[in-house]
Amino acid sequence: MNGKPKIGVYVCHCGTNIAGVVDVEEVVKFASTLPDVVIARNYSYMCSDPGQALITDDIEKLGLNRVVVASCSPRMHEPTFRKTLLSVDLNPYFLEMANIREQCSWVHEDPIAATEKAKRIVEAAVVKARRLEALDVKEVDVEPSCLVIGAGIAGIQAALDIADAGFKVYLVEKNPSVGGHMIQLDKTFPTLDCSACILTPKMVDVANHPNIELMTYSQVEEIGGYIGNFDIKVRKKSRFVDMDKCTGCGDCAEACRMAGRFPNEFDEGIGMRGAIYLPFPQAVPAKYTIDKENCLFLTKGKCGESPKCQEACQAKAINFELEDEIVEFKVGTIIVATGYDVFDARKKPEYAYGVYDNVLTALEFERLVNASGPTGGQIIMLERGKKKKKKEGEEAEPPRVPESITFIQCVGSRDKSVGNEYCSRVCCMYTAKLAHLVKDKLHDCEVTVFYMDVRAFGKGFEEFYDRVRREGVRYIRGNPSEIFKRGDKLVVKAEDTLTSTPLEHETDMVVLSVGLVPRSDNREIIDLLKLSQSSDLFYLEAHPKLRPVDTASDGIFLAGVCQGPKDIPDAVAQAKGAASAAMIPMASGKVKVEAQTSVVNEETCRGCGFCVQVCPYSAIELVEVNRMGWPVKVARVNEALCKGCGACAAACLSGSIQQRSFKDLQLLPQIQALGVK
Amino acid sequence: MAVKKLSKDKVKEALQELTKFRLIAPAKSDEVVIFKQIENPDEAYLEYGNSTVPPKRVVFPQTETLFRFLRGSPELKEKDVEEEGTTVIFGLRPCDARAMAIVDRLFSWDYEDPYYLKRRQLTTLVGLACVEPPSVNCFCTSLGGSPFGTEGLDILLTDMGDHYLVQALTEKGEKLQETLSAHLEDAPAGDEKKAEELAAAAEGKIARSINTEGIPEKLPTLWEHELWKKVSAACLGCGICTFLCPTCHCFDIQDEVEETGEGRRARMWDSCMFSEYTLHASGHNPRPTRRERTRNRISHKYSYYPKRFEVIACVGCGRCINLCPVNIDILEILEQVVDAS
Amino acid sequence: MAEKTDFEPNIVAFLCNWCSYAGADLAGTSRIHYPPNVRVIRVMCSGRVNPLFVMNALQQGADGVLISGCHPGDCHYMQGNYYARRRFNLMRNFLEYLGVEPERVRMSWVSASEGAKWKEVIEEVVNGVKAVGPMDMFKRRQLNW
Amino acid sequence: MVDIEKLREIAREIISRDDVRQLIGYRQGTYGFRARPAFVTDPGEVDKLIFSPACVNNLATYITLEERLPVPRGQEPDLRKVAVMVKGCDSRALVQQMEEKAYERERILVLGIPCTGVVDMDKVEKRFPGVLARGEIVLEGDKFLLTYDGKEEEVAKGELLADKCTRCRYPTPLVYDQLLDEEVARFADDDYADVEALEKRSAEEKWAYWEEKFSRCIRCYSCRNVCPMCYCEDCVLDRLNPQWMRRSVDVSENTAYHIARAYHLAGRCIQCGECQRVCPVDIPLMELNRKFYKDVEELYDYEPGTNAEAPPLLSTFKVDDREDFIM
Repeated sequence: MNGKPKIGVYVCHCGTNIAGVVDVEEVVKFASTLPDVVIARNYSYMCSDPGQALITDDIEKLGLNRVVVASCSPRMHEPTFRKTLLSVDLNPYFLEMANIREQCSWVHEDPIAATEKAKRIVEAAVVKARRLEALDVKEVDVEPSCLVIGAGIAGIQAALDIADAGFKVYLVEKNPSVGGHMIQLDKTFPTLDCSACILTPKMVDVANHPNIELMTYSQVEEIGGYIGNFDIKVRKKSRFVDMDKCTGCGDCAEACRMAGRFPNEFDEGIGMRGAIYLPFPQAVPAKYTIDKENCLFLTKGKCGESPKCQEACQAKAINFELEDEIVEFKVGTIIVATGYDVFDARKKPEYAYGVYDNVLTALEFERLVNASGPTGGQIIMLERGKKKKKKEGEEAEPPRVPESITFIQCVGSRDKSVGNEYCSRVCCMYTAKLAHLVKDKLHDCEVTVFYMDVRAFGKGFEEFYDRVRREGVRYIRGNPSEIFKRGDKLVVKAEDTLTSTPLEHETDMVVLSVGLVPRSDNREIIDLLKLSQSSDLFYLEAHPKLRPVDTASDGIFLAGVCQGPKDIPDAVAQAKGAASAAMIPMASGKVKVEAQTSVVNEETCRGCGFCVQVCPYSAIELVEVNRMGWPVKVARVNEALCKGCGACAAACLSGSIQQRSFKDLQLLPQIQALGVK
Repeated sequence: MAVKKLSKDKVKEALQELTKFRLIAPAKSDEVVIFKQIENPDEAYLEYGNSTVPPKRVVFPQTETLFRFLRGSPELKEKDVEEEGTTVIFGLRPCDARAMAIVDRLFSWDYEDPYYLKRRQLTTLVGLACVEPPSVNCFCTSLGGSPFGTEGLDILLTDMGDHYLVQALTEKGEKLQETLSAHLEDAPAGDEKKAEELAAAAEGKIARSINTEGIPEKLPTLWEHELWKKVSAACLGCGICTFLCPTCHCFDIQDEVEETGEGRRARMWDSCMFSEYTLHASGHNPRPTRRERTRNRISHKYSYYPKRFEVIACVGCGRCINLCPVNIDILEILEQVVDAS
Repeated sequence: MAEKTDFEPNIVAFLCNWCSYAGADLAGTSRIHYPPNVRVIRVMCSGRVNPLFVMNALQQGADGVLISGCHPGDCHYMQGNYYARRRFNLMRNFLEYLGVEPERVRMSWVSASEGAKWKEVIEEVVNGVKAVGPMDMFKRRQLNW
Repeated sequence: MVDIEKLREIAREIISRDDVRQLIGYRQGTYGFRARPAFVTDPGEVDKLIFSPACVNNLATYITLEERLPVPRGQEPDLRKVAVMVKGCDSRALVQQMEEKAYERERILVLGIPCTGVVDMDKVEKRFPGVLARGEIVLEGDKFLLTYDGKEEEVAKGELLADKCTRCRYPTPLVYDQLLDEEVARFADDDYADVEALEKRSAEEKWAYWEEKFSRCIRCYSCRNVCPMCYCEDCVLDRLNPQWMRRSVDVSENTAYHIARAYHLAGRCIQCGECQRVCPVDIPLMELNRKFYKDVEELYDYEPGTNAEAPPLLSTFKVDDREDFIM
């Protein structure tokens, strides 16, 4: 199809835009002397219908198989002239443009110099055109379904939007229940809506939606393929409870010999649970789960005479034989909504978190003030780890109520010493909210907030912050240096930086306003999807301004905090954005893939993997091939993933991987043409 | 032919005289001695053992334009060697001169190579006898040469201490001697005899040797012998042994064309030790490994060449032994050939 | 290498399609005038540019070479300009070590909105190369006998 | 010092194994003080194996140099291990080769030689010219002891030591299955004095220096072929289409060759110095490689051939890589 080159060169006057400075006749004369040039012409407006007709006529009558248009920027009219070629069945990639307007006639005044430069530009285009190859423009079909990973608020919202639009959604959640971090929260700032009240209806919706297949207590194990055709493998971990039979009555949990022995993750370890449990009353699905690390029967093979839970379950739902189930399916798009972890306050040892019982993280405090939490919403002093030692029949002392509570902001945010330079965006406001909740419940409690800056930038934020201060919460500007104990009291050592006064602040309870950090298991998803990370280690979007929900890989989108800290409305907005972005290819049913992709010469490839490492799209993999009887590894490009940047071609030492239309053998002659003389 | 003497303090003026020709002499840069065109007599370095790169490249350049062309045009512009003018290679070793005499047979064989032969015709060789063998790996005497050998030379110089004994050997040599007559004096009586003694002593100092008898006939019988695998195992496939060999003469012809269509056809040294040397366009290579390539190098020198030209294409200069990065030693290979059964 | 007043250097520039080429186009659309000494090769990304292209251009007659890409963080392909930055820093230092003046091997970040910066870059490169004169170190002599 | 008997005993054991195809070591050379590579496939051959400061070659090259002939139909390729003796510097070539996935770790069996330095054979032969009979070199404390023609001579270590050894940071191999001697503590470090001296010169002086060197090049490709990191199936510098540089030997093409060769080793050269050792016309190739090496270390805190798990230097980046050179 490539054939011996027969090139037509078409030099455009563009009215006087080009011809006013560049001697077009002279350029045409010069072009006609270049190798393989069969015809060189000029015309007032090449992009006009008669101009394009000149080209198509020549292609048909002279049998041209390469076309050079010397006119404006290819960024302007390359698509136009590609179509011109296509209209007479010439492969559109046999076009090369010479930009003699934007980068020549419009920027140079001297006609002689401009004409000379125009000739060089045309020559470079001709020598490249001689070596152009026909490329295929490929389309792939898109499976009308989406995988959403993570069922926090972002994942739930995205799943609902897509399902409502009529596409199938597979919603995969690692934990036994959907809801994510949002369902742990008490109230939301600044409106003080009850978090559970606004979220539970959506949780129920995802479980019941006919287009959503919800997989909780499940993990994505393998992802292959590319946009339109991802192959997914999910492991549904065994709960040892038959989901169809379990009625969620809770008899089993009460019966469990280990009831109340283990910290409940949902309550951030403040509350306790047994080996069989429902993380929280509104959990969706409302099905019990056996924790196989702690279940006596599963760890020791023995639980008294027989497992108590099994005895208690009237529905006969408990089955210790149940195994993990592997589910495989295909999707066209993927939304990653894996959320975040809170900063591990132990990394700031000066705050003595984990040393003193009443130094809490804000998320623990959320559970403490939450009406559905372990204390029923009562704010009391904690005596951690003592519960287990309580002897039978011993009278519990009445809980002590803190007389003063101190919040410390920016724990693990804006802090280079722990490697987190960024602002977590939610701490200022949730601190204000929690301070308000304290004041609401314990009017006389003295509430102090240590802060660096208060960032109240969102809708209604500044007003809320103001309100909280008016309620008597004391804000001290300063970053505490140490927390220690003096008698019964915790002492926060700090400097009030507004007055430059060192101070030691006594308090009963300290709440650390911990920041949001990438999940500790981020790596799993990165490895599965080959996502990139930004410098803060959250997942990297394709463009910080214009493609905030896309990733470098087509068909994979980001929603919620996994891309960077954000509050609930922002997470929801991004989820809706991701959902609509994912629906575009699903609705159209087809996507075009880049034609100017990379291609490997497997004969010379040495399989070093430099290209694999360099590719931002994970479009290249090493595969084993048989080279004259020897097993060797060579690079192979997945053309559906390749975006045609060419970084691989520059990384390859043996020139074995090349970018179509920008091959070394196409660019080196251009360099020569521009360099000589 | 009158025997003359060139006093050492007159060497520079003699060289100055010769710069009216294209004068090539050994020159030292860093520790490397290479023959190059000399404009200034101070550049010449005659106190050398042997040059790293043999002077063959003066008559057989590493890259040589044959003709120029314009693509699509029938006209060619041939290289005119005559333009290079009369050339004098001053101070080359007898083995390297003898090598030229051996290679002459190839270039004037079935096709008379105009470029090479013209250049040879324009060139006068002024040799410098090896009073001391330049290296422990010299073995010229095994191949019919000698530290004082004269084959291929036009003049032989012998270092007599404070002067060189100048012996013209050919008509060309006499002519050159004539040119230099202003700088020459009559040789002291007894110099010739003394030179003969020096020659005998020098031959005695050649430490390595090989009896080549029967090798040309035996080599083809060892085609599949296991010795080739063994002697080539360490070979890196580089071009040192062949490029630095005074008798190796393989070349490749390539066209170098600009995008404008202007181009030249040039020949350049090639090496049978390179993997692309016999690589076919199909991808097939009849000499796929260093085993076949090593076998070819030895066979070409010690079998094919003597069969065709009645002389072994090796002068025993020892360069390939001295400079091989992995100590592949042609004498060891030949000994194995002799011993092989 | 004496400075010659009438010396008009020849500069070969590699521009990424999305930022620098667009920036150069914008200079045109804005009719910002600059010296005609720079000839452009368009690539999709600065990450495509093999540093050996620099060597090749200098050998083939360019007096200077410019590589221009998107500002860090703005690469259309996310990372290409970072790879280019590493490769060029090394190549530029190396060429300087051989005696190629650093004025001849330049790199810039020019975004699609920086038409004015493009002009400044060109002027700086052209003036820099003018100051060091024609590149005649290892330039390929055409058709040597 | 490596106990030769122990070396041979270990070698005999290794080569007797069913899963080992070949052992690459050293043996006495054909004359003078030279040593050369030895390829052992049979237990009967192990008695020729030696190790001494004359064992200059980097044998890691041979792991990737060996040609693979087409496997005849119906036969299986011989994928048994290759055992190789390596000094500290040589071992880094193995590490770098594995970083580049040239082969799997299981494919090789590494006999590590903690190295106290090797000689520069040019220096030896200049000091002891005309030695034909096979001689021996051993290191005794800070002196080399040379035995030849019934004579014994002592030379201060520094006088004969190869330059690369005076900058060696890794005398003990970084990868091995068996170590043939006690580990050797680092006895030298690299201050890049040679590179810095050249960096300080003017552009004119630099080019005058290199032009002279490059014009000597005869393009024998020994520097490339000996290099353990140059193991492409088909070197891009040999190719005709596209042709990066012409075959013509002149200062322009030679310079292009040397730039391309050195650049291809940027972040890959492991400083074994073999290229410079083998160059017949004494081009200081390591001064080229070391410029990259120095910059790579200073700019990117990267030392090739020290970590097989590291991502290749030019296939990775840091967001805050230096860019003060960018307009």
